[in-house]
Formats: sequence, structure tokens, C-alpha cells
Amino acid sequence: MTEGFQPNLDFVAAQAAADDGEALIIDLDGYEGPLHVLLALARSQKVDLLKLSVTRLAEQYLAFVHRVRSLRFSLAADYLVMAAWLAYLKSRLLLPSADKPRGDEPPAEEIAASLAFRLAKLDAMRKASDALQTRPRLGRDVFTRGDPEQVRIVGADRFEGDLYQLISAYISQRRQEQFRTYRPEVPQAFALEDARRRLRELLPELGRWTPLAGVAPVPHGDSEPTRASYLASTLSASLELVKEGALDARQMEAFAEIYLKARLTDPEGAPA
Amino acid sequence: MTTREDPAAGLTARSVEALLFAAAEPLSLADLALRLPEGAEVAEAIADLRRRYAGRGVDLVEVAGRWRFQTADDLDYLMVQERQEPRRLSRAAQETLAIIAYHQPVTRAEIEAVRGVQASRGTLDVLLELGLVRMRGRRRTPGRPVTYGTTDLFLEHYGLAGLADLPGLADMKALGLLDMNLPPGFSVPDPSRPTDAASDEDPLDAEGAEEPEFVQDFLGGGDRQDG
Amino acid sequence: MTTREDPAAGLTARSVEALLFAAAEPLSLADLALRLPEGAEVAEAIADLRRRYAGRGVDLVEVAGRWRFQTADDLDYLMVQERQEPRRLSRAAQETLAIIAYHQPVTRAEIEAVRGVQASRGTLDVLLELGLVRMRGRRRTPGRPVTYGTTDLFLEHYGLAGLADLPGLADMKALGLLDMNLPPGFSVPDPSRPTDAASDEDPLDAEGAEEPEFVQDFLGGGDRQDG
Repeated sequence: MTEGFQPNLDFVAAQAAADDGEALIIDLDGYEGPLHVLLALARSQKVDLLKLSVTRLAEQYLAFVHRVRSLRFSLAADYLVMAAWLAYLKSRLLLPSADKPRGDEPPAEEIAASLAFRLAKLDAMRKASDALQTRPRLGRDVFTRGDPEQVRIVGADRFEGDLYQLISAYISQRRQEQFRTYRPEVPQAFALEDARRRLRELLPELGRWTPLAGVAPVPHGDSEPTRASYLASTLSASLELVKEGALDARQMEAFAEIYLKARLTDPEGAPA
Repeated sequence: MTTREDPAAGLTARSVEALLFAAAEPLSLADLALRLPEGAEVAEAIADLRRRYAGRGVDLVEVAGRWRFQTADDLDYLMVQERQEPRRLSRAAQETLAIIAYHQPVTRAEIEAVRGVQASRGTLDVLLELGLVRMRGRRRTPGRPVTYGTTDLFLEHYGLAGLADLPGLADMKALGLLDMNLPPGFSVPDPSRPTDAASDEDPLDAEGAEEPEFVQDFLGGGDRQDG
Repeated sequence: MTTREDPAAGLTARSVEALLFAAAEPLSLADLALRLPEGAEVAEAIADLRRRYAGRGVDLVEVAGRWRFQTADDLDYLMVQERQEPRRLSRAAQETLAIIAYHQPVTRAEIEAVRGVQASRGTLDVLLELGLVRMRGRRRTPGRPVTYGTTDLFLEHYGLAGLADLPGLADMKALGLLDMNLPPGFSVPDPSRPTDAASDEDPLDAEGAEEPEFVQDFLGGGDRQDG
């Protein structure tokens, strides 16, 4: 419908601005867009919004755009489009109605009624918004118990999180993916020093033959050295202690379990 | 105004009173029943308590289908110490919230159609982040646009028992103002969008492809002819 | 026992009631007086409230010279309830869930490839335990890794009619989530569409009990005829 009065015009700048998503929303005397201006103007007619005179509204709007344009050189495209469109609508309303509407265009009166309805709807929503904001609000006007005893009754299967959080989580990861540098996890090793110290502390408990696997620590979390590292370091430490004469080690055959036992003749000279 | 002195009913009312006082969040009738002896008349107890608390410093109110005690709204001036300055919603966000509340489930395009402006960044997502609004699903129309609705938190925040209690809802319905099928013949001309783009168009693809050309009168088209 | 209907005293009692209710800690008479209009009879209001609350589910009690409401002692048994906090999904769990939702069927290695961190065993387990995620099958690749997907409960919780309702790239962009300059060819998979990954998957059922039939089908049929 609008194509009829829209000659070709390059409008790259506005398009770029629209892509940014922000530039086009210009705050004109507190109006967010043409429809908000129209609503403010329509209210001044002081009639039922559904019965307002669109021709008068069009005049008022054109005057408004004219005034604002003289103050502000760059007027947002939406305002100008609306102005052109209203001028066109007004002209059609003023012309004696043709025998039948041109081709695909609905009658001008219908379009005008439609605009009136849109304004009434926006008006209703603005009033509803005001009504909501003036309701007693939790945390501003009304308050729940300041020191609740925390009785909560929540189904065990209930958990928090909504779709918005889900997609936010998704996007933040996909984004990181783009800027990530590969950082292989450095394997953590069980330091030989630590293994020796630990084994020495354990000596009093190694009164009888104990398998190496039972002596080495067991990993509990992901950030710990692996089980293999624990085993290897504990074995090395035990061999050193054997050399020092504090420990006996025994293996029956290749690949069999290794057993450890504290040596009875304690170098400290404890009573045997 | 003598209340029945049925001991069982009295105990139920006392229990409900105690539970609601102690609770950290609103409780439903089912929540309450769960913690009371079988067969307890929870709804009656609530009605009884509402009567007792009417006009007092503390009210028993229904929010999002659940019950909670809250301070009487006319005493708000006393509550300076408790008041937390809630994040102020922009005018655009407030309007968007109202449109979602009254029209849900509603698509982004429909919100924009009512407001006549494209929703800027920070309107819908602020509401989503605050947990007042949620994505509900997709409209079963071509393009399957995501639909939005309000959350229980919205109702709790504004002290509404349910969506039916939205102020002015019945009047608007009667006037047909909540109809999303806007009458044909008028749509806000939007320079960033092809006017013919049906709602099944993916807005991303719609951009850039074919721009509506317009308003020669206002910007003066002659200069460009050379190109 | 009729309470005086002095309006000023009534307002003071209401105010004290509201203040004590909303306060995070017990308040002394001096605290209360400070927050009330000059000359308010705080002590009288307290006495009045004590009478009103006598024998109810909530008591007004004095602790160390300060006043507070607390639930009646004899109703203690109602308060001993396991405190089931809503299960909060950890950030890692939330992220893992999101990847499974969009990339299903997906293997553990693939999840880790997107996240860039090793998925800790706990994370997937939590999601499996909550019933949000299930094992779908095994990828027909060496090692036959288990593939994961989401469950009906997942759809239910997020209010989705089906996987096709997950917000797509256009929706994310509309919400301003994709404002950063993305690399060309960035896409968000649509998990409702069959992909290579899905067709490259054996159902879990193919193992165990079903195994013999599966083998028979595979070896027994037409394959041999060419020999």
C-alpha cells in the first residue's frame, strides 16, 4: 500500500543506524516515536480516541514535525515517513470518495479508523502501565516479613533457571569459543618430596605388609594428580626409604603387587 | 463479629497464620495443606484470617495464586528503613511490560506494532533479566516467532492474585482493545523494514534486502539522481 | 474485652504491627517511637497488640527489652520441615545443559570442545539426576561414545512444546545477545532438525537384551547372498 507514494531514494545512513538498533530512537520532547506523538496530539482533541478526526490529527502532526524540524535539523526518519503518510491519508480523506477504492487499497475511512484504534490501544496500554506502576509494589510500598523463619515448601524436583538464562549461557560459551586460545591442562604430579614426607608419617602404621595401592593416596577431584602419579611417586619414595633402611619392600614376581612394611629395627632405637 | 469457636477450625487458622508468618515466600493452599493434618479446611482458615487481618497493620493477600502477609499499603510512609530502591524501569520498559502482561502470549513484532517503535536493546532483555517476563514458546504461525509472557515474580511484585486481576483488564476486553488482530489498512510505516514483509519473515533476512524508498518530498530526491 | 476505638491509638497499633512485622530484627520501644509520629503511645500499642495476638498462631514477645513477632511455641512442630531449597543449577551445569540442548545428540567430548574446559563428571551427573538430560545412544565412531540429549522434563521446565521451540539465532540477535561481532558463518544449530550426528547414532537399546537380534539382522540377511 505504501509503495504507491514512495519514490526511490537511497537511505543508507538510516539503514546503518537501524542496524545499530539505537540511533533511530530519538527522544523528541519525550516522545519515543511518531505513534506516541500522535497519541499526545489525539488526546488534545478530547474526544473518544476511536472517533477522533484523523484529518485534524494529520494537520497537528505536520505542524509538529515542521516545528521540531526547524529546531532540530536531523529528524528521525520514522517521523518523516509518518508525516508523509498522514499527508497522503489526509488528502485521500478530503477527496470525494471514488466510486470504488483503487485496486488493493482499502478505503481511506477504514485506514483512519484503524489508526484511531491503534491510538486507543496504545493509550490503553499507557494507562495500564501507569496503573501497574502505581500499584503497591513489593519492596517499595509493601513489605513481607523482615525476618522470616525460612519455612520453605518446595518440591524436590523444582529447580531454578529459565529459558533466557539458558540461551544466555549458551551464547556466552559460543562467544568464548571464538576467542579461545588452546591451553592444555597441565597434568599435576604428586611431588616426590610430598610422597616421602607422607610415607614417613605413615611408617608407624605400616607394621605389617601392606600393598602399595593401599598406601598411595586416592584422588578425589579433577584438580588433583592422577592415581598413576600418586602410585609412581609413592613407589619412588618407598624405594628411597628402603635405601635409608626405614622400610622393607617386597614383590613376588614381575607385575605382581608390591608390598611395603616398616623395618623393625627402627633407626631411632625404639624398643623392639 | 464472633468467630466460630470450632476448636479444629481454630487450630487450622492458627497453624496457617503461623506458617504464613514464618514462610520466606508465598505459600499455596496445597503447600499449606501439605503441612497440616489431613482434611484441614485450609481455604476456610484463609478466609477467616483475611477477615481478622482486614484493616490491620498487616494484610493477608493473594499473589500469583499463593498467599502471603505483607504490610498494609497505606503505611508505606513508615517503611523508610526497609525500602530498597528497586531498579527503575524506563518508560519504554514499563510500556512493554504492560503490553506483555495484557496480551500474553505476545511476540516481539506485536509489541512493536502496539508501540509503533522498534524495541530497543535494553527493553525486553531488562525485563527478562529482572525475571518479570519470560519466553513462553513459539507462535504456531509461519516463522514461529518466540512469544513472551509474565512470570509469577511479576504477579508477586505487583501484588496481583493472577492475571485476571490486572487493572482495567475487563474494560479493555469489552472495548476490544486487547485484540491483537489489528484492523487491516493501517500499519505504522517503518523505514527499517519492508512494509510488505509478512510476519513470517525472519527479521534478520528482512534487513538489507529491499529497502522501502520514501519521502522524496522531505529530503529532496533530486540530488541523488546523478548516482 | 473491647479495644478502645480511639483512631490515633488504632493507627499507632497498626503502625507498630507493620514495623515489627517488616523489621529484620526485634525493635525496642525507643526504636519504634523514633519511627512514629511524636507523642505516639508506643507502650499502649504494644499492650493492645499483645492482647490481640494472645492465643493466636503468632505471638508478640519481648526478648531482651525488644519486641518481635514469632510463631506460637505450641506450633513449633509445623516449622520443623526439611528445608528444600530450589535446586540451583551451577553455572557449569547451566552451560552444559545449554550445549546439550542445542547440539544434541552430543558426546561428552563435543561438549568439552565447545566449553573449552573438561566437563567435570559431577556436572553431567547432576543434569542426568535432575532428569533434564538423558543418554540417547552411542555414536557410530571408534569408541562408540555415549550421546546425550534433553528430556521431556527439560521441555516442560522451560515451557517448550518441542525442541523446535528453542530460540534460534534470529531470536538471540533480536534480544541483543549477539551484538558482539561474530565470525562469519556463526550459526546456532536447530536440534529439531535431523542431522548427520543423529543418523550416526545407535539407540542405547541396541545393546544388551536386543543385541542378538541386532546381530542376526545384520549378519543373517541379504549380505550373505552375494557370496
